[in-house]
Amino acid sequence: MMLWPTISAPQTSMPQTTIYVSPRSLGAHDSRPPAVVTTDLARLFAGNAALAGVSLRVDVGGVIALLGANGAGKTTLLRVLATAIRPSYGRAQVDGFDVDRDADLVRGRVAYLSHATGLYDDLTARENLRFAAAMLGTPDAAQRVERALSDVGLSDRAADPVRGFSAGMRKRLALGRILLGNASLVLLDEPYAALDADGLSLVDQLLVAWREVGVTVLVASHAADRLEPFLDGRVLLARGLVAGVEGQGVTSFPPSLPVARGSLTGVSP
Amino acid sequence: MTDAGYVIAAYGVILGGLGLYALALWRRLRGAARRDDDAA
Amino acid sequence: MSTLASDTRVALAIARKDALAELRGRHATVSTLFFAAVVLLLFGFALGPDSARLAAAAPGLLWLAVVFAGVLAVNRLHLLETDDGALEQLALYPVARRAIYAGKALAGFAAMLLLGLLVLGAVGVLFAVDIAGAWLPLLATVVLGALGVAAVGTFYAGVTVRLRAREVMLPLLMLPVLAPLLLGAVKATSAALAGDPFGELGAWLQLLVAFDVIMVVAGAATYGFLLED
Amino acid sequence: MKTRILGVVALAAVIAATFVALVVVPPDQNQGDAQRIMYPHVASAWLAYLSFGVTALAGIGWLWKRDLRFDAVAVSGAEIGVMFTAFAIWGGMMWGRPVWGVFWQWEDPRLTTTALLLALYVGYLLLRRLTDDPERRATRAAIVGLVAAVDIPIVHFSVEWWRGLHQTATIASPDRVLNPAAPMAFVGTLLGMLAAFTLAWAYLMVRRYQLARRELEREERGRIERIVEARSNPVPSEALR
Repeated sequence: MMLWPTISAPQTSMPQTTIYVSPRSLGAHDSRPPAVVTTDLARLFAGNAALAGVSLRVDVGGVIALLGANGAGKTTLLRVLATAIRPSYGRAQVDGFDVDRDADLVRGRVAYLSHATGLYDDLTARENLRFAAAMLGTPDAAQRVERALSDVGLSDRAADPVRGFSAGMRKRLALGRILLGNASLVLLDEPYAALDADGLSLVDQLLVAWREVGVTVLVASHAADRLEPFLDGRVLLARGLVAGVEGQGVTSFPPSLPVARGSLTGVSP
Repeated sequence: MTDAGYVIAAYGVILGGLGLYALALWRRLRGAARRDDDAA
Repeated sequence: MSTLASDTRVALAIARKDALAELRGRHATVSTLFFAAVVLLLFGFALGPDSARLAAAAPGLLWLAVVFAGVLAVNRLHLLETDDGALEQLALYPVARRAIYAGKALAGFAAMLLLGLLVLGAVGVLFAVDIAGAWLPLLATVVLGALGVAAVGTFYAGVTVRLRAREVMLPLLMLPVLAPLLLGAVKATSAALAGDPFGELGAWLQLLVAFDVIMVVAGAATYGFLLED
Repeated sequence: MKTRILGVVALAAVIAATFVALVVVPPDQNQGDAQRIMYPHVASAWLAYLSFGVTALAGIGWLWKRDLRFDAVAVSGAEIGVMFTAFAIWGGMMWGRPVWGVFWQWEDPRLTTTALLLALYVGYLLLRRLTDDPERRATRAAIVGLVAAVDIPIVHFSVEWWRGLHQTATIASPDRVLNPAAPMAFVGTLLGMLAAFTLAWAYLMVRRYQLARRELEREERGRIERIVEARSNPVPSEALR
């Protein structure tokens, strides 16, 4: 087990990071479109509005926290940006690509850590990552898989089937999978949940590592204080709307009138 | 009229069915229209 | 972007993953095999003991067993994906949707081929049918039949994977579409067993090929829409 | 208003065609009056195929344009198609029993194909009922509708072969009635019935489309109200920290 510095008080100095994050050659900082732009984004589930009208802009390279009570719409927003679900109304763009029309382009640029880890219980940790590397087209996959396993502290469990893993270990493996890709936008849903002390500091280091290579990170979490030292900005969601925005790298706009979809009620989208 | 039973059964079900379906549609449409008026 | 080469690589990786998981823990294929064997036995009780009648009905029984067991096998293969949101993760990878379909269909095809061959052997034994004599046409029929069931099954497993009452909806949607395949496979099998007296074996095999091609193309073209949520 | 006229015209046409089919046209020499069942049976089968063709095309329309009005057309076609399929099967059985002594003729490719059609599109309607999100329901229905439409010709073709690859249409089979040798009166009556039924079909389609359109709009209005309601009531703006 890798010896991590035991962290008691919240970090004052940035944790020294050894994690390998593939450099994302993203071109000149300002020339590129913002990492995330949503306009009146709404999504309903069986009639109720999980997202009622979110208009946000997140600049490239920022680490932004998504805060808010349960049911505020944090997870739904992340799932729309990850192209896991389609918007009901409004639009969302990642790096300038529409999550609905250019979904396949967006998928190549986004990594998403969800509550569900999407791992195969019958495969071992290494086999799960090997499969992920094949799906992501990771160059020299074998070494990258071993490196990812060691970075997330699962090297000694690499040959064990995931079925026996604890929630924390599954989350580490899911983080390892993200390291195999080269996303320009990383979406983390409650990354700190179910992790032990080492796991928590692993997430801290990942945030630092991603920030260094200019990857934009959106973290939905309730551990606002732990996130504090790594954040560029914060967004507070409440009942599917943006309640407040703070810090640089993120701005929000008031929602406008919703537009019917499929030109049903006469108003074409 | 040979095999009258079958002929009547065939025409009865098909034409009757068409009539019933048209009636059901008309009633559902009237219900929907009224519900929309109330909502408006 | 996604070329043929990358699609094949992705499809093979998915099929290998399914096969590995299958061998490792799921035993879906083994349980489906026993199901098919039991179905054959029941047919024997239902239509027996007159062995001549059983031999005459053997092609029909073979393919009924394969198709019913096929519904179970395909459902099992897709249950693999509902482990902890695996299907959603699969859809989030930047890979062509047709490659995902191809991978799942390939895994289904392997399972169905194994199932078909073993059921063919069982029919040969149980219903005293000489399958050795016409092994080549029979093999061709089983391969084409297995591919058809896998292609249609994978597609409809995709349609029903997030649906309530999925266990009922999958066979309900899948079996009517498989009617031409069942018909063609049974006629080809009986023609092969009888030494192709009327020379219609070729026509039936062509029907199976046409069915398989159409269903694979339709499945690959639309699978992406099914993964949408 | 225009639909009402179409309805009246369709009703008149159907009554006229039925009168002709039952009274005016002479019975068939060897099938007797039972042969009169052929007219609504064939008309229903034709409209079943037409309906499912409309559903398949509307499905393509939805997948391409993502406009829910296409979905309204698709569901109308499917529901009315299932009804006409049931009529066709019922007619086939009523006609088969007196003339060929059996309710179900396995040799008749059209009958077996129509039966499969019923299974396919009952599945389509069930699938729609089990999905609540309008967009996902439209997408899923469009695809199942497409694959079903693609499957129908294969089914018909395979059943045609199944009846015997090299066997010509037997005297007893219904095909004999349709071929040119059949007396003009029969063909005329059939065309009349086809036209009348198609008018009725058009009327029912328009009504069902209007109903589907209203339901989709009510659903859409509800969704938008939910959003406006969420956006209008003040969001608590307690401090971020």
